[in-house]
Amino acid sequence: MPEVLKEKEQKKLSAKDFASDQDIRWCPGCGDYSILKQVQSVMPELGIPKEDIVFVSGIGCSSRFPYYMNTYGMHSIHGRATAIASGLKASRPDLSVWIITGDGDSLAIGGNHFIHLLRRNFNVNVLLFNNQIYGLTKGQYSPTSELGKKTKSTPAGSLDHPFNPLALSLGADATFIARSIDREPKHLKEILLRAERHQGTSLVEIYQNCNIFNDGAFSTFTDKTNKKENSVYLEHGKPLVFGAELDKGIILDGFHAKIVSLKDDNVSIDDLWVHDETDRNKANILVRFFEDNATDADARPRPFGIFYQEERGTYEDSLSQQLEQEVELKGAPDLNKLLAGANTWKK
Amino acid sequence: MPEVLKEKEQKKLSAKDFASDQDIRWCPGCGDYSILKQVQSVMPELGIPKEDIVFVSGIGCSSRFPYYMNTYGMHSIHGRATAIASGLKASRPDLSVWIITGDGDSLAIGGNHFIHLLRRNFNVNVLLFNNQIYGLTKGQYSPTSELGKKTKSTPAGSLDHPFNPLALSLGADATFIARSIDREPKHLKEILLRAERHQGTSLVEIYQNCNIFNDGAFSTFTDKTNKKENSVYLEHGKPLVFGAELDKGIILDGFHAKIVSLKDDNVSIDDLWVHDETDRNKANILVRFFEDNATDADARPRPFGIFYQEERGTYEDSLSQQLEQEVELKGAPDLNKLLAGANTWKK
Amino acid sequence: MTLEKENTQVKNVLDKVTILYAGDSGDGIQLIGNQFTNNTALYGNDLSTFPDFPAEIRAPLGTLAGVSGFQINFGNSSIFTPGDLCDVLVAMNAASLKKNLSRLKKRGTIIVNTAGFDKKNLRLAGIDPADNPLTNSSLEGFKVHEIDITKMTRENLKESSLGSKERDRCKNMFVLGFIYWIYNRSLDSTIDFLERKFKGKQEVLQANLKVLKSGYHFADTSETFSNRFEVKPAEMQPGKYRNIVGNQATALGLIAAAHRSDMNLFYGGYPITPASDILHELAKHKNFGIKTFQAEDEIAGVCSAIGASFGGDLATTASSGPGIALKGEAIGLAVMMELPLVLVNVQRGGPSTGLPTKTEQSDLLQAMYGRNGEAPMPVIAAQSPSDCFEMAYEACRIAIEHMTPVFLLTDGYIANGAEPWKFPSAEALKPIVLKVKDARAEEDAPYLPYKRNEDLVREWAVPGTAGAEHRLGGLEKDKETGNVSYDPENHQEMVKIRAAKVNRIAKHIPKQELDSGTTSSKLLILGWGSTYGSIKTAAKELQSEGVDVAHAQIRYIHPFPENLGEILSNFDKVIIPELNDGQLIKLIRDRYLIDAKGLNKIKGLPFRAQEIKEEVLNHLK
Amino acid sequence: MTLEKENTQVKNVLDKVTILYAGDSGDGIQLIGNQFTNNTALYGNDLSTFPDFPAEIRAPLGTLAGVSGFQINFGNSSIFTPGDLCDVLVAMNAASLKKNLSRLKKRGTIIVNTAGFDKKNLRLAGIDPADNPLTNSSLEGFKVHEIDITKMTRENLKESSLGSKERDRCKNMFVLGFIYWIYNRSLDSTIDFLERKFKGKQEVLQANLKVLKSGYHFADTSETFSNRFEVKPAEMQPGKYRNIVGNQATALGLIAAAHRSDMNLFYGGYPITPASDILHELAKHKNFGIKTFQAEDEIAGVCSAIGASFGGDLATTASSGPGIALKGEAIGLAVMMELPLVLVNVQRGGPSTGLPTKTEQSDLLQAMYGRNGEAPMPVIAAQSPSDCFEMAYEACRIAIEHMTPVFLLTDGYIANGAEPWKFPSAEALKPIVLKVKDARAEEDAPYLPYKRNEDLVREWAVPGTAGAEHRLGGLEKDKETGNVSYDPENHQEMVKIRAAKVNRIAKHIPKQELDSGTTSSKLLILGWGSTYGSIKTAAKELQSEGVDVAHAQIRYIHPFPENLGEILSNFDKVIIPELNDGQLIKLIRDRYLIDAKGLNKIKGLPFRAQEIKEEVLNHLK
Ligand SMILES: Cc1ncc(C[n+]2csc(CCOP(=O)(O)OP(=O)(O)O)c2C)c(N)n1
Ligand SMILES: Cc1ncc(C[n+]2csc(CCOP(=O)(O)OP(=O)(O)O)c2C)c(N)n1
Ligand code: SF4
Ligand code: SF4
Ligand SMILES: [Mg+2]
Ligand SMILES: [Mg+2]
Repeated sequence: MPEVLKEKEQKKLSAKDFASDQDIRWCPGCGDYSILKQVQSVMPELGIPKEDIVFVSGIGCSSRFPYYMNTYGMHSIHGRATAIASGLKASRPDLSVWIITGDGDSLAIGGNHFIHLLRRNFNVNVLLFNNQIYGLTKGQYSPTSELGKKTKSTPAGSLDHPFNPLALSLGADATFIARSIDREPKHLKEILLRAERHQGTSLVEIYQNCNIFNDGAFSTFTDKTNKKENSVYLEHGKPLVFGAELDKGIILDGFHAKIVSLKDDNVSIDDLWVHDETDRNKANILVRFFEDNATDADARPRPFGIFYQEERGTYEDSLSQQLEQEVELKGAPDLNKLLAGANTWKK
Repeated sequence: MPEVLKEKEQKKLSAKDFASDQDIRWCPGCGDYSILKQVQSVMPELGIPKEDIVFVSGIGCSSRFPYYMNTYGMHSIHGRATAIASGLKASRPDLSVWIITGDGDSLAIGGNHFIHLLRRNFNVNVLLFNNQIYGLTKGQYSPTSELGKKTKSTPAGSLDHPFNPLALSLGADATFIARSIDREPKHLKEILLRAERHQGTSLVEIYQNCNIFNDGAFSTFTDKTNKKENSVYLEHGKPLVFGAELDKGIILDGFHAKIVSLKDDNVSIDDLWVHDETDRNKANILVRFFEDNATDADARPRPFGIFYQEERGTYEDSLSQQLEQEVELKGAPDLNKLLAGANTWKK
Repeated sequence: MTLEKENTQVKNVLDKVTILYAGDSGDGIQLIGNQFTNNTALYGNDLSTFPDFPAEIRAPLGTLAGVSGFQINFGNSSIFTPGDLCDVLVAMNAASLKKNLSRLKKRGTIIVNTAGFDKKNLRLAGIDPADNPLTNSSLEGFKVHEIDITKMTRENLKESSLGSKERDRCKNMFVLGFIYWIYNRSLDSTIDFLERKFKGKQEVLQANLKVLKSGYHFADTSETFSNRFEVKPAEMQPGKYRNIVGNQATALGLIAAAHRSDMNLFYGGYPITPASDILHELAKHKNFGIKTFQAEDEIAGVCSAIGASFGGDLATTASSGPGIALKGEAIGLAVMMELPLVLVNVQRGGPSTGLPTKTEQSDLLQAMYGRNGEAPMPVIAAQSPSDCFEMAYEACRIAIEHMTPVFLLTDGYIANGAEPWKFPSAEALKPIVLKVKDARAEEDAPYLPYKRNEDLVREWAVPGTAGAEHRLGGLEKDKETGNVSYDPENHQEMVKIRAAKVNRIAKHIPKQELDSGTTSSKLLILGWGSTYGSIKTAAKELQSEGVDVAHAQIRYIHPFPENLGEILSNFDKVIIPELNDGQLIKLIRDRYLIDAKGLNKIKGLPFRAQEIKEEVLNHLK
Repeated sequence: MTLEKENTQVKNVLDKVTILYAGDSGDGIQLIGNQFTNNTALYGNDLSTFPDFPAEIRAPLGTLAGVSGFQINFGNSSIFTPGDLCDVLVAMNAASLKKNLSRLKKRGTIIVNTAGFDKKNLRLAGIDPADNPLTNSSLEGFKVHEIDITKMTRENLKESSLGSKERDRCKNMFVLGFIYWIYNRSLDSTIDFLERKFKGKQEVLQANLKVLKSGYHFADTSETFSNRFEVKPAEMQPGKYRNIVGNQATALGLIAAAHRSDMNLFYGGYPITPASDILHELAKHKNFGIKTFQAEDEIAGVCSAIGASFGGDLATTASSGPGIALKGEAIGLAVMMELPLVLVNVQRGGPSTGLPTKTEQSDLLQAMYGRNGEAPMPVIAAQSPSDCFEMAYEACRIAIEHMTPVFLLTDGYIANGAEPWKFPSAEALKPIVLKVKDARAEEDAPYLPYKRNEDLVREWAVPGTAGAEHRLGGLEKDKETGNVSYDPENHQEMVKIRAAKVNRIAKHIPKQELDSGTTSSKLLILGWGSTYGSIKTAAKELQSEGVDVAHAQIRYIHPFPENLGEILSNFDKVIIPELNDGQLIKLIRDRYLIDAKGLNKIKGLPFRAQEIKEEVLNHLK
């Protein structure tokens, strides 16, 4: 790599500095706008010069994202942003690398690179725009669409059981797993900051409304009237409380999560499940909250926030260390010696 | 499909009937031999005519398997057996389909089809020969090799955190997850039978010794001297007991599994963790047994057996139902009507 | 600028007309394009269409990037292209006018929605408001009809309970009604359509009907138009016709082949523009027992099809360039295993993601050579929307009868374009000979899955067939047993056999014919695939102008028809127009060693007949 | 059968000798082949080798499928191939004799391990024990030396504490010692090697040394051999030499290019036969800062390399046919983004999985056309093991200087073969001009990443460069800003520019030269890549026999050297030998319209010079 790492003059940047000159091409009303705005506004807070930031995406509506960021960027091919970012980060650990991907891009065609990125734990941020549909190709169901979904490609309803992206990520040994939503800008910004700070692959699933092909997929969590009844916001060390009047909580009864009313029942806030970001077993329960008894009367609220976080060395750090160790072991590189090999003769 | 489903004359078959005429080409001493033998010997017990059985594999030493079975078979391309089997099973639900794959084949190049097969839950059996190495290409580390592994491609040690295949499968919503080992033929046969009986995708991870490139990877679980101390065999409804003298057990303390001595400690067999195949949360703990504190003094034994099993409709059943429903809704197919469409005119 | 306000309503009879509907992608242009097309087809004209829309789902309102277009050419005699230049341009806003003006004929007619030329729209179109084309003199020479369609629509729907957005959405109906009147058409087909589409949504239905009729009546009463036109029905071969879009025809071809061969149809694929509609169409007809499998990616798409083929289904997949690239390895496996498989490539602009919504013919060499090793397979191409049916059917026939994967090439142009189709009856379909192995007795000699017939075709034994158990795979196989063979002689023989098997298909496909002209013409225009209509039009025009050219269109590319070399040998000059940088020409020059010349257009657009004519005339100078 | 027991130990001087070591894959044949090669190289002969082993890791003991072979041709003058037929065949068991006897010259020498001809071994080799070739008269005419090598080895190690398996494993050393004596060699290089290999394993080391020496002494004292031979050192260009294997040379070429251009080397790949050794070799030299990334599949391999290239590294990947097929889509992206990237295809027998351990040249058209859309990129090919260094270096140079992905084709034959190499000094390497954008000020005009120099090469700005922030991607891009552009004219222009950029590389590569013969020769043998040695040998032999032929070997295939057409125009007859069904010939016929004739061998094996000679003579009849 040519010498590009120099003393950077730190200059105060604003969100506007991170907006490129390109016209934005999403449908009016698309959830992508709000996410873009939050990302642009969080950038200055990272304190990273914009030339040291790279956005890499695959293909999909969401994957247009890099064009709108005035940083380095690549709008690559479908499903491969994760693999491209792996090589980029291995070669340039100094860069702040952000992967933008959709539910199709990351979990359909890109599923393999996705799980391998997570296990290798490159220090990158993955923003998974989950709109439970293929937007760009005009509305086929995706691996996160609910069973029985009627779309262009499944007029009689889809047949495949969907992935639970966070459960899959946990299974792939991800070290940072979070969920946010396009319509909660403050929360989203907070999670983005935490994601960048995490050393390792930060997976942020962002519920994103596709108002053209899957409008209202997440209205349960955005409609003013009842979103507070349907969502629980996780905070490390804090009890799981929710509801418009913060009058409901969740307790853990063995391995089973139960909703309790802080008003009526005989429980106090101290009895509630206290969120522990570092507990993988509990995270396993949290990520399946809405599956286990979604149809029950006591259907549990959807959790948002950081489900799980773990410290584990990053791939690029191990690589850098290994390269240094090899120099110690084998000596500084000497091309002439290498070309000559062990046995030479003269003619 | 041409008419091939006819009344089959049931004929008593033996293991030998399932051996093809091809010379076996594995290295002498390879764990694959024993697995082949168990598979051949379990076949007659299934009561399925051999022409209704198909073995599909990818590429790898293990993937040579179909050549040795006197059934229908396909030795396909690297990593794609799962995808091929999906199409086969969708088109021919009547067949008994077995997928043979290696840790590289299924979890490196084939990772994506692997997780999608599991979520879709086709009724097929996946035998994952895990030797924690790429055998056929002569010894590079695989996605299941331990961190720091020195191989031809990693003379200074590998840098990637390995997959936990069973954890990954759980994350991908598999409905049947089991582990066995080449050197426990009886156990292996039992698991194979259970796998075939399960309606849905049955994932069987089989520890398999590659005596050429990764000899002894599983000796902890095969060496006479201490295998019983290092393995626990799971049985539904039975307590987790192990040890050469069946004198150790496992209890569940909150979310933490602990080893107890049935001799010394103040615990009886009734206090032990009773295995429940249907409990996904407990399965999540079981699959990570050896990770959580492998270096601790109380390193837990490796579980073998069926970790988890769940009833969920299979993809091909839903598909067949949908096809029938569509006939009901839209009527029997009429090609002339279809070709004419809604608007025609005469000239 | 000429604003015609005369009172004469003469009914002029024309031979053919080209209309280009253009507007913002939210303006419902494709819908009225399709409505007008169906109406025109039912009316009995021959026609050809060309929809052209932006890559974005909803590109930014009012911008050049957001312009959606739909061109239709219809006439009283055979029509082969959507037309080079238009007689009429409908421009719903400033951007659509700016973008398309160059496609209008001299003295052509422009119908503009004046509401689309306000300051905001002009700015979005990148036009200085001081330079409004409606008020500066840039449109002089055209016949311009200015209508405030938006306002009229709103007026019409004053009473409606619909929201303002929904009301505005009806304005495309105004245009459609207006045009229907001009071309003397009945509204019935569209009224029918609206009634079906908005069943249960009375408010919306009524609004649309009202605006449609209002547009019609406005044309009648406002007297903005001096003339009413009529294009008489075309003389066409007698028979029953319908209108058909290319991708739909492809899907029907696959279904028909499955029906004719008594097989189940399996489709495994992954959505991609412009191929997705094949999947969508097939999924609509699941009552035909069609299994559509939306896979996790293209590799799984083709692999699932290979699995289904092994199981005995008629297995198919479709994609476009990038997806086809991913399938290469698996296609090689199908070549090796000699299983039937149909792969449709609806080509689009490349390389890489390229121009996803634009047309191109640049994947021919990929189809020929885009696999490792010597992996020959048949490649055929459709030449028009309705020909997609014929060639999809042929692809299946060849795949089944010759036990081989087959590539069918179409492209965005014909896949999205439409034309009238004299559809066949199920009974008239060419027979497809499917031979599948019967059960065998235990005592029989060992089964030999790679034994071949006189066409070098091996036998198909599917799982479930007792006594024919065998194993296939991607390693080289023994020429009879199919077992793995590393024998050097066997390998050479098998490579030659696989090639010869494909070459022998030449005996089972139609001979090449000249589409027009004679073998003693001075020059041959040799095309393949979707350039058919443009070349045919150019050739006919040239011939009628006394230029002695011939035209041949290749639909069977690998193998070439047996007599192609003989035909080519008659001509001193051969011109090969292609929507790529020269691909068929490479095959022709290599094979026949003739100094053919290329005419290459790589703009994401089909040829204009005029472009071909000019090139021919240059060569004959 | 002639069993020679004479007493004369004349030291015969020979010009060149071909030895084929053959045995079971467990017999350590490749190891002694490599030892003898190094020894021969150090001794000063010119040489060429051909290892040939089964696809299985340990194919079934004693069978034909399990035979491993290593052929070496060495001489006192230039050697270009491992030899057509052998002078000496070492056969460790019955199967290896059966499999290889046809490769022995008339009256050639056979050294057999009699222990490998017991009943079991005969049966495994498919020989009726009654028909033991050592006892029937089938070997008559050859010089056969029967030695019970197994027994001798065991005798030698009676005292050793090693297990019997480990003892038996030393028997290859007996053979090696035996041959060393015959060819009058010093044991030193192998003693050195063993000492390094078995450092810390004294028992094993001593056992090997003992058996090695015992073989040597046995040859001396047993007097089975009538003669001792010597092949004098070859006259070679003065300089320092080493022995090199092709894949190793490729790896070194990549490292050297990174060093010379002051870049970090990144390699992203997935193991596959026969390319894996490139990864293995690179991984050995991580002290050079080389980042080897074993990806989850080939797609991730090439994509990670694209990411690294975007980051500013010299990014490389290698694979073989099936893996290359998977990379096609991503390579198209690199073409579109115009980033440097080196792709090595170590070709093997195809199609599909094909013959993984056998050689072939059948991926040339895939390299040329195996991508969607018009995606031209440079393709070059190495012609010998040491040339892999040169061409890997060239691939990097072209990639960096012309901002393009580059294909380097080698194949299993030269990748695993070895030859002496007059290696360059680091200082003598051709310069590589790397121009990377410097930081720019905020005030500068907007950065234009797609502005080009006179060679149409765009500038490289890597992340971290202030003021040059830009976005790349797979959609068609504006010709200056690099932003997405759907403009038809821009697309055509960009397609043409990308093609022209690659074509202009012709100005920066060596002119084509005749390897031998003159432009007035009667016939040209035109080869590419690994057929070099065979063709050169054939041409030289023909010339020395008075047949007037010329030979040219193409290493730069796309673009061709500027003067290639001119050279070809001199010849009435052009023969193109290829290890495929005719691929270069398609490019030549298409481009130059000459009626070149193919000579095609598709047996997983390199050409014998003899085969080429015969074909030439046929054509001159
Ligand atoms: C190789 C390849 N296959 C298919 C496509 C077509 N394609 C583009 S984006 C997409 C899916 C988009 O869905 P998602 O990733 O969820 O993104 P969204 O548009 O919903 O943001 C598909 C199928 C492609 N561009 N390339
Ligand atoms: C597309 C492709 N890439 C790579 C290879 C080379 N390859 C064959 S098998 C294999 C890995 C084998 O490992 P595993 O799946 O664990 O099987 P094992 O040999 O250990 O049984 C590789 C890398 C191939 N055949 N095809
Ligand atoms: S199609 Fe959906 S996801 Fe795509 S831009 Fe439009 S609203 Fe957003
Ligand atoms: S290399 Fe290993 S896995 Fe492969 S056959 Fe040999 S012992 Fe078995
Ligand atoms: Mg989506
Ligand atoms: Mg393995």
